[in-house]
Amino acid sequence: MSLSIQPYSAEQPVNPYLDVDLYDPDADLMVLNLGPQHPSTHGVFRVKLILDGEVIVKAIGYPGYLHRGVEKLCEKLNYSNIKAIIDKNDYISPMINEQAVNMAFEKLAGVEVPRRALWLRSLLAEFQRIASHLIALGTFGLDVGGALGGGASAFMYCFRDREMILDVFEELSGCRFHYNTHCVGGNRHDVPAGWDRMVLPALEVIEARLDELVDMMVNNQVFVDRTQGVGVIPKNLALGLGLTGPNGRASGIDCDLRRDAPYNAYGEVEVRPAVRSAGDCQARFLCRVDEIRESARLARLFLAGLPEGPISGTKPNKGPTSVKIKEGRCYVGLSTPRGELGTYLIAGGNKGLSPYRLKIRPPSLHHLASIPYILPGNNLSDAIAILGSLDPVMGEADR
Amino acid sequence: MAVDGKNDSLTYTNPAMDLMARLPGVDIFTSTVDRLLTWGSSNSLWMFPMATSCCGIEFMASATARVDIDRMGTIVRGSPRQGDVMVVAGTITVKMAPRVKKLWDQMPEPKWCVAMGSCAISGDFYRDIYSVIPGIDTVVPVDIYVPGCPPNPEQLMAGLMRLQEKMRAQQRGEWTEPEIRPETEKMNTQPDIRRLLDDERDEGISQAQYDGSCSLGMHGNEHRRHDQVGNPVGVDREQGVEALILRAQAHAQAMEALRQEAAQEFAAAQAAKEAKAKAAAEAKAAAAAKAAAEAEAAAADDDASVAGDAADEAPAGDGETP
Amino acid sequence: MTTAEKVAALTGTEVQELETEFVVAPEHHFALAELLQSEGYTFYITVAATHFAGEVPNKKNPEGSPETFQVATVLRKPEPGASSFACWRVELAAGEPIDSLVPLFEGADWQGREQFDLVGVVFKNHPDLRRLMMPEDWEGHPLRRDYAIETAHPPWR
Amino acid sequence: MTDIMDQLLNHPLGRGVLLGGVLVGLMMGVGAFSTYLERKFAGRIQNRLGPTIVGPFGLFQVIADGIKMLRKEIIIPRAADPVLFLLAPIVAVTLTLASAAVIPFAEGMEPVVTSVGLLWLLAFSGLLVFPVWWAGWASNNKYALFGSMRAVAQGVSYEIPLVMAALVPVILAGSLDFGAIVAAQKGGAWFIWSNPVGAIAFIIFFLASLAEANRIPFDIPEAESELIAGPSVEYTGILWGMFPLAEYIHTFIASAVASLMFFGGWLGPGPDGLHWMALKTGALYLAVYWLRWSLVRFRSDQLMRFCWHWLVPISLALIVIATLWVHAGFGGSA
Repeated sequence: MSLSIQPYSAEQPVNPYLDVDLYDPDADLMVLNLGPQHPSTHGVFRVKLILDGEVIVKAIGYPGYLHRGVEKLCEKLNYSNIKAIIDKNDYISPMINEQAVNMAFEKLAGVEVPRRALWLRSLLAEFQRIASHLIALGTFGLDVGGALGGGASAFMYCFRDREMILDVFEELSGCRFHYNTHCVGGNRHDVPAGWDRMVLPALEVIEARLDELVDMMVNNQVFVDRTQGVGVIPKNLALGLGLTGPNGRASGIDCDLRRDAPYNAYGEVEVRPAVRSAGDCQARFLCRVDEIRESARLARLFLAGLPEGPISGTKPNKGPTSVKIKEGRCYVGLSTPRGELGTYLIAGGNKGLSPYRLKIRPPSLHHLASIPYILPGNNLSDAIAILGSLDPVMGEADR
Repeated sequence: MAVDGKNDSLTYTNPAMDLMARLPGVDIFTSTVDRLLTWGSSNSLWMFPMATSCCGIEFMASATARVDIDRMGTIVRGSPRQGDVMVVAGTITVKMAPRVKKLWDQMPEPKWCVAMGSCAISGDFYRDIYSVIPGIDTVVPVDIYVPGCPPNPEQLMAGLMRLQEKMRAQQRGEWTEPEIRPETEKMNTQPDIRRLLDDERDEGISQAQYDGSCSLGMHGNEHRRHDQVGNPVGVDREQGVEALILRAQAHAQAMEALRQEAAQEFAAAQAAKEAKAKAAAEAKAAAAAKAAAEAEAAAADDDASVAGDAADEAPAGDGETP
Repeated sequence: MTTAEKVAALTGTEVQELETEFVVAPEHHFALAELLQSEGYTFYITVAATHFAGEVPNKKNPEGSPETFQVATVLRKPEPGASSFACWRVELAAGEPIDSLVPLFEGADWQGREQFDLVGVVFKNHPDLRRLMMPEDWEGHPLRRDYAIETAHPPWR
Repeated sequence: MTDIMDQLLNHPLGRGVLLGGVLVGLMMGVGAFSTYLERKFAGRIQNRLGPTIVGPFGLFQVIADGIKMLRKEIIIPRAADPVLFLLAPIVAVTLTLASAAVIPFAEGMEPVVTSVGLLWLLAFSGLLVFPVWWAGWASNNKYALFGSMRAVAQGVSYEIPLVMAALVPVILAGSLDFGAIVAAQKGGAWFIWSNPVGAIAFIIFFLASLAEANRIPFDIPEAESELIAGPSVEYTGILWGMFPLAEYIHTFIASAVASLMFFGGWLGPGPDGLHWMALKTGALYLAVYWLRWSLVRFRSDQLMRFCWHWLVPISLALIVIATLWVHAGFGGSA
């Protein structure tokens, strides 16, 4: 008896809770543990694959190898200390993670943020988005092309370009990452003199080199064969799983919080999110490429229109107890390079100095939750490509 | 790096070198060869990445164009069998630590470990958290600490150069103190490898390792006996959830019993306090009455305020159940 | 009839605005999610369980208070141009299970498992409820208020 | 002195020992130096420098790597098959060197004189599937097993277009002897352009030999991002080092054979000789690197489809066309 498992489609969905013994009692199935220490799992993520030959019958994901108890730690820390921890959650885009918790704190504390700080935050977020997507593209190349091959070249090019963004951030805040530049009520670091002379050429170079990368990867038939129609996530599955960001938009979900629920300065400019409908690895790759271009455009807008004024609405923090939120609860979401990063906050712990509960909605965990659905029916090589195209960050998924 | 000879992963000597050291009259030759070997090893440090979190990104950046660690002959190998230096870049959790130990044991001698970043060195922010290892040197012996959060790629390169210097100094006999913490000796896992020319290895250890690796899911067809959906074979899913509900309810009942107990204690304590305060007040009142018989009636007001203070001193609960 | 009015009719509570968290009885939880899904709130965002340790009787609170849980759920309406979300919470006594949303949203699988793992809320009708973050043999639920943050775990910690 | 050399070279045993020794040394040197060259070349492609610190221009990097590997502990996993495990890398290097024995680097400069040189070479490079298979099987590691099974499937499939593309110059020259094949290309009539099928045959031969040598885009057995290191995942130290060595030598031999069969070998404008052979082989060898560092890899089923749907039918057609071409009188010496 030969049974075959087809990749997920709207007509024939995959059962992620498949009982392997019932699948085919005579089959000689094989268990392959991918991870937690594997070159292509983007950190420490384990997938237990049950394989029939090279075709995946069932995939079981095991996150949690980087569970650092951040939410528990946040219940013990003061509000002004938390953002330094949140930086380390999504270590590929720390700048936006800081903003997420700060937005929740500011909403409950009722602090007014000056306009210049809002524009500066949006500007920094767009830079961070470019840097983050460059890593995503580069590591996807590494997954598809191998550490000793053309993929490695793409990876090197992407990291080379990302270094320019890091230089820009280093000039601003003094750090390559984990900036800790936002605080409740505003920013800590203002734009240094002559910063635009550094920023604008960097943007131009990145955009020019992005075309080369697209030429090398997307216009390459081997790459197209590896990515087109592989790992398709239909729109309904993406909605149910909560796939946000480029992964969701590649599946046809036209939702970007920058445009649909504007925060910071996004309400004052026009944001054109990249939406595709194929939902495969190539669409996710191209969505990220388009978002880099869009972010470069937005960054130029924000830099040109940066208003004058103070960058912080409150006095500089004298001590860790300067922010006090007695009570309240809220959910705040913003759009990171990976998707909607939500912060669900219940204030009032530790006499108003700490949150009672801080739940972070990690987009990466939702993306990883899709692997039991989309891996079965695919080849082992495709599993690597699909995992890479989801661009998970384990620090954020496990917290 | 030898600890005390108990851990056989630390007492390995190359058979060829061993033979040469035993031959008479070749000491001078062996020292030259030793220098050559050290030169070769120190200039070809291949890294095995244990990159878990933020530091892993800077680790990757160190291989790219800006820093290019390949200049000093260092490349990254994905298999522990082909690495020389394990770079622990990032936080290691309780769930990950057995894997780190296992991968370290799978690396062939000579091998070195670099702890990159403050999480790997000491646990940093996360040091006190229930799931985080407070420093990787409690699991594997560390040769080089590269501080930073995360360290720049240049710092990692500097760390590797420091490792090279250490290796050369060790070869000259200048540096002998191993950086090892006593906890390491207590580790009960042993390498999952069989070594050539090792007759004294205990078969029991090997069997125990093999069993242990089976439980980690590394060998065998455990999918047949292991649960598919997280429940033991024979227990269907709804039953499993029911069991969990029962467990949660049992937990809640236990908590409730504790709370009742605490309430009773509290009430008893309250009653005792009140009785004590009442007795004190009565004693005071009696004394006051006795005094009042001798002195003016104004002293009675003071007694009342004393009794009020005693009531205020009743212990308040800590606000949370223990 | 606006969505808020429908929700109010279903749950019997006064709901002004869906984005402000409102309280729902446990028996209405699943039906509410179903209603909201049909109203366009098709995007599964998150679930957050919170543990409230009861208080032993003390001077301020001589009666004491029992141990409770709250489970907040967020759904989003993906509408180009104006996206909104709905956020409600269910208050549970200790040991009381809550309906899982897995039949409606696939994403509730791992999210529910995570909350079960960290907080200890049991989800009914969950197809695969086991620990997600912590090792399978872990004892206790770390995000409970009564779980000490520096709990030791020999031999590794 | 020259008399002794002549005598030695004319004596079969003496010739074998002398040229064989030279060949082994040369091939080992080529294999080792290739790692340095590849790291430098890849570095330049990726805007890096590659090794620079160890020795002048990083030249001693190879020596350091070799010493390091010799020094490393040799681990045989507990559940492995020790005999096959140890045998596999040794056999891989031996077979590769043996296949090099019939390659003439200049006129009459082959260690083994035979009239069926091409047959010898194809036979030995076809056998190379076995050590890779043994390595994966003996390691008792699932990744290694996957890698070796992929290698077997790939090796057996690509053997067919490889042999059939190699038959085209044989038909054109009418001989299996490398000397005769090169001689048929005298006067600038290299097979790559002297006939309608040479260019396509060269491309097929080149691709198939890339696949035989497991180079990107055909390196699915040793897919670092999927199978970590494929069949050699459990090997340590020098035992591991033998696999890349064999792979580099194999690639070099494939380049040499391609230049012999399609580019006229040691023939060239101006004086013929070793320098032309070295130039052509080197150029092809660098082209392999270039391909490797700019392409991503195929999936295994796509690889098979590429072979059976495209390469095999086209190479069959090429043989027919070449036969007709020779039959029509345009062919070489035969």
